[in-house]
Amino acid sequence: MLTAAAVAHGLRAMESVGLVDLSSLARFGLKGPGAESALKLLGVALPAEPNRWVAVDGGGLVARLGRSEFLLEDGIGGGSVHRVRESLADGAPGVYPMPRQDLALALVGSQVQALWDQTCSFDLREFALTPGLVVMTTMIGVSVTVVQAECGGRAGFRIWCDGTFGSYFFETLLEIARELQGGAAGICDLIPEAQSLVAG
Amino acid sequence: MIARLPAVPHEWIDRTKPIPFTFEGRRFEGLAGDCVTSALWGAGERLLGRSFKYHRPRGVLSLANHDVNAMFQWGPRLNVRGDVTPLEEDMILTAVNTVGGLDADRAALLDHMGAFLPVGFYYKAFHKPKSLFPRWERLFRSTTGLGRVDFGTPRRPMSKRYLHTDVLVVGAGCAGLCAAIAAAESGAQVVLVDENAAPGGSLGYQRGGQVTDTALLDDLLSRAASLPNLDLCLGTFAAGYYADFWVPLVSAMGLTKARSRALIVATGAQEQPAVFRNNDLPGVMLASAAQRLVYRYRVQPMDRAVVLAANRDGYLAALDLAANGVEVAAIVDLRAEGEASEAGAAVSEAGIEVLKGYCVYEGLGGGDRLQSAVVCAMEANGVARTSSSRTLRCDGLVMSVGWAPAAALLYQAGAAMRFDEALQQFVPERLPDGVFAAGRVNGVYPVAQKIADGRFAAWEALAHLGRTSQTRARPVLRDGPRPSHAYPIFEHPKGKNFVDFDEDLQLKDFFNAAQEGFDNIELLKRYSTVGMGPSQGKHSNLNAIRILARIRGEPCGAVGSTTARPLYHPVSLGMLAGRGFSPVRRTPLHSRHEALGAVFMMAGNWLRPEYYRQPRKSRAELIQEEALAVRTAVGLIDVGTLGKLEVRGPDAAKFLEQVYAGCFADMQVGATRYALMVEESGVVLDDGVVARLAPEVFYFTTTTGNAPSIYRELSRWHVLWGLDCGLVNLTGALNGINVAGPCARAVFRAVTGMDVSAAAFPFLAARVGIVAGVEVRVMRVGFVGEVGFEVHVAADHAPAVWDALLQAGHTYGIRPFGVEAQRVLRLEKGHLIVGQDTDGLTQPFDAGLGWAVRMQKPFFVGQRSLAILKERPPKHVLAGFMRETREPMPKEGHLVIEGGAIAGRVTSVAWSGTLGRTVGLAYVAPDLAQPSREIRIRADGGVLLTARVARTPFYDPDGSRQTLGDGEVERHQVESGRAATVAVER
Amino acid sequence: MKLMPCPINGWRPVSEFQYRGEVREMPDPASCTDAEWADYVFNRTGSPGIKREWWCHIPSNTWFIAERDTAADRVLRTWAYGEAAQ
Amino acid sequence: MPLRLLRFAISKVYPEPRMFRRHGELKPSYDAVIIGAGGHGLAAAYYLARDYRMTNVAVLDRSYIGGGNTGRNTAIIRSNYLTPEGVAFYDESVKLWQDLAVDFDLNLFYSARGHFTLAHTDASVRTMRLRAEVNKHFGVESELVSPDEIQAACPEMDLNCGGHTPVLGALYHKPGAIARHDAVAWGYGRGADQRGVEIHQQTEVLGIDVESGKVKGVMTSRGYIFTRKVLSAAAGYTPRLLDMVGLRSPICVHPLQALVTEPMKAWLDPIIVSGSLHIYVSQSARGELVMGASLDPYEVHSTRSTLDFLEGLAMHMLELFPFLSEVKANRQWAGMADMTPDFAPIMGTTPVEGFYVDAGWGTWGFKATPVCGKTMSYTLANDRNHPLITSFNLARFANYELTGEKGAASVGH
Repeated sequence: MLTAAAVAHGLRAMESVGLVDLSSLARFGLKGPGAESALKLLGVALPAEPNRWVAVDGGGLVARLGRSEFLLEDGIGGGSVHRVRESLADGAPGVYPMPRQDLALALVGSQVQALWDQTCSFDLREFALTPGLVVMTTMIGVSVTVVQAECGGRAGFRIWCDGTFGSYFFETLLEIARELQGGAAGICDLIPEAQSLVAG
Repeated sequence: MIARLPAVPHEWIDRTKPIPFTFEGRRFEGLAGDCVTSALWGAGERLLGRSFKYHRPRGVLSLANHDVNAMFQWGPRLNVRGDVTPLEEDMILTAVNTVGGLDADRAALLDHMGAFLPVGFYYKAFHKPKSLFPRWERLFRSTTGLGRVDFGTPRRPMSKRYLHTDVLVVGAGCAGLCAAIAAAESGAQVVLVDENAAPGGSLGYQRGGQVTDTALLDDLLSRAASLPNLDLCLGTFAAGYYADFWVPLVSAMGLTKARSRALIVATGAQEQPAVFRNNDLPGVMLASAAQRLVYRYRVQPMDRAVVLAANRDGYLAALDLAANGVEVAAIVDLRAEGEASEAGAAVSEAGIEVLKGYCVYEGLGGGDRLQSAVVCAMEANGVARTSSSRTLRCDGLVMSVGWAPAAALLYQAGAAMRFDEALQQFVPERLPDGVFAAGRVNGVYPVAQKIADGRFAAWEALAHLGRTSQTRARPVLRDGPRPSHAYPIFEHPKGKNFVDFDEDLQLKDFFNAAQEGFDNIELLKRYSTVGMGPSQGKHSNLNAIRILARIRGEPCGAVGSTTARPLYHPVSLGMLAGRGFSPVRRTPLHSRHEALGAVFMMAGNWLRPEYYRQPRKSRAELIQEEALAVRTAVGLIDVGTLGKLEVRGPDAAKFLEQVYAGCFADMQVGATRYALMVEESGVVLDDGVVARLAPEVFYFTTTTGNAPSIYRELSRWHVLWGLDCGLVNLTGALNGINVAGPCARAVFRAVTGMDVSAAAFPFLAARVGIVAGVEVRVMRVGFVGEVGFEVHVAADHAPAVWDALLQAGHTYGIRPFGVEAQRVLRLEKGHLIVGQDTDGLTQPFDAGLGWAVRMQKPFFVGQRSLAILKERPPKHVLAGFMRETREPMPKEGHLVIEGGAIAGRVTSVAWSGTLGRTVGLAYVAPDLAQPSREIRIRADGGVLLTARVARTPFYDPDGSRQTLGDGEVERHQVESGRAATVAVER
Repeated sequence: MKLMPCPINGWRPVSEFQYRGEVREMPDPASCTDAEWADYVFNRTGSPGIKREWWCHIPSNTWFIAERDTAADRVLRTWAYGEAAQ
Repeated sequence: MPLRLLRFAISKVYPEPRMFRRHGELKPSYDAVIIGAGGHGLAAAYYLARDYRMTNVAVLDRSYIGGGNTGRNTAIIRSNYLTPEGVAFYDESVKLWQDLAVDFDLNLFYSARGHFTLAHTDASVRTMRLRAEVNKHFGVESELVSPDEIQAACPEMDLNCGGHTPVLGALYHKPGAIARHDAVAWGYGRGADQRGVEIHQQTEVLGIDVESGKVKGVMTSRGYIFTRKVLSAAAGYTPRLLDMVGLRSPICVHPLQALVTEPMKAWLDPIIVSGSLHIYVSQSARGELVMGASLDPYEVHSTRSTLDFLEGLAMHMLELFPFLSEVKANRQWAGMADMTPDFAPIMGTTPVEGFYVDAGWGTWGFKATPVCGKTMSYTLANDRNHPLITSFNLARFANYELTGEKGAASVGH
């Protein structure tokens, strides 16, 4: 049960820099020369170029990592991950499943740039120049995948990294976010619709 | 009330905010906006510090961040530069490098011993007799060094930042401002940095007596302010230029790493001192320093000044002083022709005497400050005619004899510099792509021309960025009057005419160094240490070059310049370090381990349980208990840090055959096999287990430490060979849990519906199934030598499986065990650990791993090298050894000694509670490797311990324990239980 | 910091990459002499020059070839192995 | 005040002669040509002249005396190596160091400070113990010491390293020393010069003339020289010289960077090295902290500096010495290190008759300067490898007989 205070805190954090842990969203990966056609057969909308992403119904996304690797993530409203996993979990010719166990973050708020400038050398202006850009780079010493995405109606970034770096990654960003009067926020602060899921 | 000159535009001080502070135990008051030096000078202090070698009194030199003789200790902050450090409330400052205080510096007597201490004197003495040098060195070390380190200094994390922009302009003087404005007006994103607290550079402090006329500066600043895409950063200096426009910007806020696409260097020039006797007396300063005092801080630098000039700037300085309450005794102009410009006229209008073709021969002091200057007419050859000397009373002497470009960034960017004889300064000859220079650093001095130069640099930068296509001709801008004198350097029989104020180097030191053969600019620098002080030669390199050129009878251009290394100004380690990010990996079971009292150790960047703490038990006891639990009942270990890879596809088997030394094509689905990887040179690289889960699906592990590099290297082979298969890294996605021990099967059966009977799930089999309701991969492997089930499960479900196993094992006395217990257990089995029992040169045949190499295969990485090595008798081989007793125990790294010579080394050793023996592995000469042969190990204290070579495995040689059927469990449990108790009692 | 252009991911600081040395032709293990093989395994082209090298962009695990002037540390071009140079 | 300094006060003219003569033209031929006027090359020339009376020798350098790695290293001297051949070799070097200043009558500021190589993992504790044992076996003063003993020698150090990678022990090497690196080259140069050797600076070797497997002469930027013996002692330039005589080697050149801080009052006596943190530090007689880190990660043939070196070094320094955060870095520079696969040098004769190498010194050549001079002069004079260097021969790679230093070298200083 969410207390009003908790919500208020989360919302306050998101005004500056809000760190939202979205690891619990359904997620799946595929790679290989056959991955693209296999996903198309399943009617999954795909980005045409390498290192681009597209939004899908239910608030999820499909990101193309490099040329022939794909990351699928459902939104709160569900998506195609379950279906794809069901049919491709054991692979197919030229299709290699990649079960994912990421730390998945949303970064929102007016001070995101300030946090970004302390933690990653990548030039954020690139996202403006290339809509739908997917960036694989390093952040505070950890390999990450980053996209600029609207999260719960707020401009922000989505970041994925190897789950085993999770607590180091989250705690370090949180420390910096707090210095910027930001902090952690719950998924429900970001996406009120999630309330029902949490409650139920 | 603090006495300052009347207010003028663009002064830096805030007269409403007095700031109290303490210097050398005395209370002072300055103003907000003051630097430490201006506050002290304004309060009438003239003695600000002592010099490095002779401890001579020193005052203001440049006020431009190279007054390293006015350097202070402020609590934990050392070597605080008074000329650039803003004054702060209640600062408590003392001069560095004094013995017993600034005024009564006992070390000052060194000043009278100069004759004994010529350049490089320390190379000439103190080394004979050898035995005495350490004492001399202690003496030197006690006298050298500047500030003092405070061991209590806190380590405060200072964030570092990244910054991206189109154009970076360094230096917000006239040229820099014009460049930045022009670039920004075209729409480019521009960052303009200046190390000063206010922009304007010489426009602010060089006013030629027009005290209130700052129209140009006002105009430039308002235009700059009106441009939203022009970001002006003050109190910020560029510490260096690194490849691809990577420029660290340093401010009180910390370090910002800027990346631009074009760089405009408008860093100006540093005024250079004249060299004459006592040119270091407090009161002697650069003209620009006096002007900075006057216009920035409104401090009247002196009452009566002599101006030593060799350019128009000197006349402007004289006018500035005269207009600000200073009586100018005379302008001493090194040039016979004097100053033709309007400044010359203005000076004579102001009734200031000008001595043309004169030089300052020496300064005369008293009470640690300048009192008068001896000036002489000069011969045509530039030598002082001492017969015609005049002594001018003065408490200040300002030097305006020339400039040196602040070109460090240009040098670091790879610019080729040329010495321009007309200008008497180095100017850029060839600049690298995207790097541009403007203003004085570019050899351009008159204001109107600096404006044009700045604009042109901006246009060049825009063209480089592709923001303009029109072409322009470079305006001719270096035709102004010569700003620098060719040789403002004057000999004096009594010396003390200083060239380098950091290092106390006098003119004669250079002649002496050259006489000894150090007549190459780099050798001269290394021998004399010119330019090696904290200011990095900002005021000494150019004069050093001039002197050497004179000695060699060559032009300065032929002498060349020393390379300008980063950093431009010193930067604190704290700023460079920033927060210091060091990533740590944790397995999904980390919180479980914490709850169980794990003591963690680093394994690569992973945190792994070393063992599990329990009250009133020692580390050694607990490790033995954990090991015994595995032997007698059942244990549980998190092996989630292992590299976990998967290869799928028609060529999957072929791929493994080529990267590993063993054979895999013939594996049955559902089987596992040990896998050994070697480098192309045949050296053992890594090992693990391969499981065939389907005809075209192999799941395999690597060692913890090598996981990332092995995955990367296999990916490279995959790209190179182009085989039809895919390599997937599951290291983070899956976690491994190994349940092992005579009761392991019983425990495992309790959490799964799989048929785990010895018949259905034999040793070395691999299965996919459901455990604790979760899909898993299970391998029957035996690293620790008992019945073992290694469960690999999706990371997010690992805790559930761990909990289920612990719970199911409760009745069997299950214990989680850590890395240390595992090391003991594997050693009892004689299993080696790559990296511990092998090193960077071990090949499989030395390590007894020949059985894992299949030479008959068509190809695998390293095969050809192994074919060569196989034919050689090994120099040493890995052998097992045993000792009956526990103490004294040899240690890993101890030597095997035979006939007084080194015959091997111990790589692993441990006490086996189960066997009641010390067991170990050692590399020994092949002839020693006969079972039951005695070897001697030199242990701590040099004692030789006897051990007996033994076959491995030490424990359960026939491997029956790993294959125990259900029925046998209890019996074995009891037996090994008894063995264990016996062992512990010994 | 030095920048390296990954043919797939674009310009990144060189700290995001792993260097794996010069691209070298492996002699046929079956037919080459021991000396030829040892030369392949140990010896390198040590002099400065324009070399073709293996580099890997770590965050995306992308291996590619870089043509680099090892005297000036200047990258001339990069391309994915087995593809045409860009 | 030593009497030796009196003469400076009393004599009217400065009483010091040139350390190295100026030479006009090169002679048409020399008995031997040494390429590289750094410590190694000049030491070889010095001992050739002193011990073998070979004085018709030219030392050539494209730049100036000691301008290469001799003047760029961090001047650490030790002999606590891992392999018997390594220990014996470096121990001889350390012995030679002791008396060098007196031999030269030039103060090298040779200062035995004690040398700690910190171990942060049990793996490095094992290696340190092995090194200590091998050293002791050969009579070299080394021992594995506990954190308490380290703390006693350097009370200021944070052995906990701010939480991560705590120090578990160290290899302590009492004779570990530092010296004034430039002076070493000058001392050898002056000694060689006084004995008749010609040192030609700003003289670049453009080619080496080999005829039917034998050295015949050297083409330089200042003309051709006939000679039958050429010694390559040019560190990072070695591969280019090997190309000139058609030899291949495993040498790869990587920059090695260093840093000094502003001077501060003396506080750090020992030399501290940490393989795990990739740092080494000592305090010079001037009061500066002289620091370095590990090699740059990829091949570059220039002495450019990088910012990431500064950042990494500072971060790790503050893990060991958190109180240094206000100390300011003053100047950084780099040298070109010629690395070999087994972290051991390549020395001695080569398949080309009359062509000798002293190379592959990677990051630890300075400490070996005297013994390299000794052994290479012997090798040149007798056209036979000195017993101490036989295991460092170029042929070892073709024979798969690499030396065992590799196990030990994490930071090779």
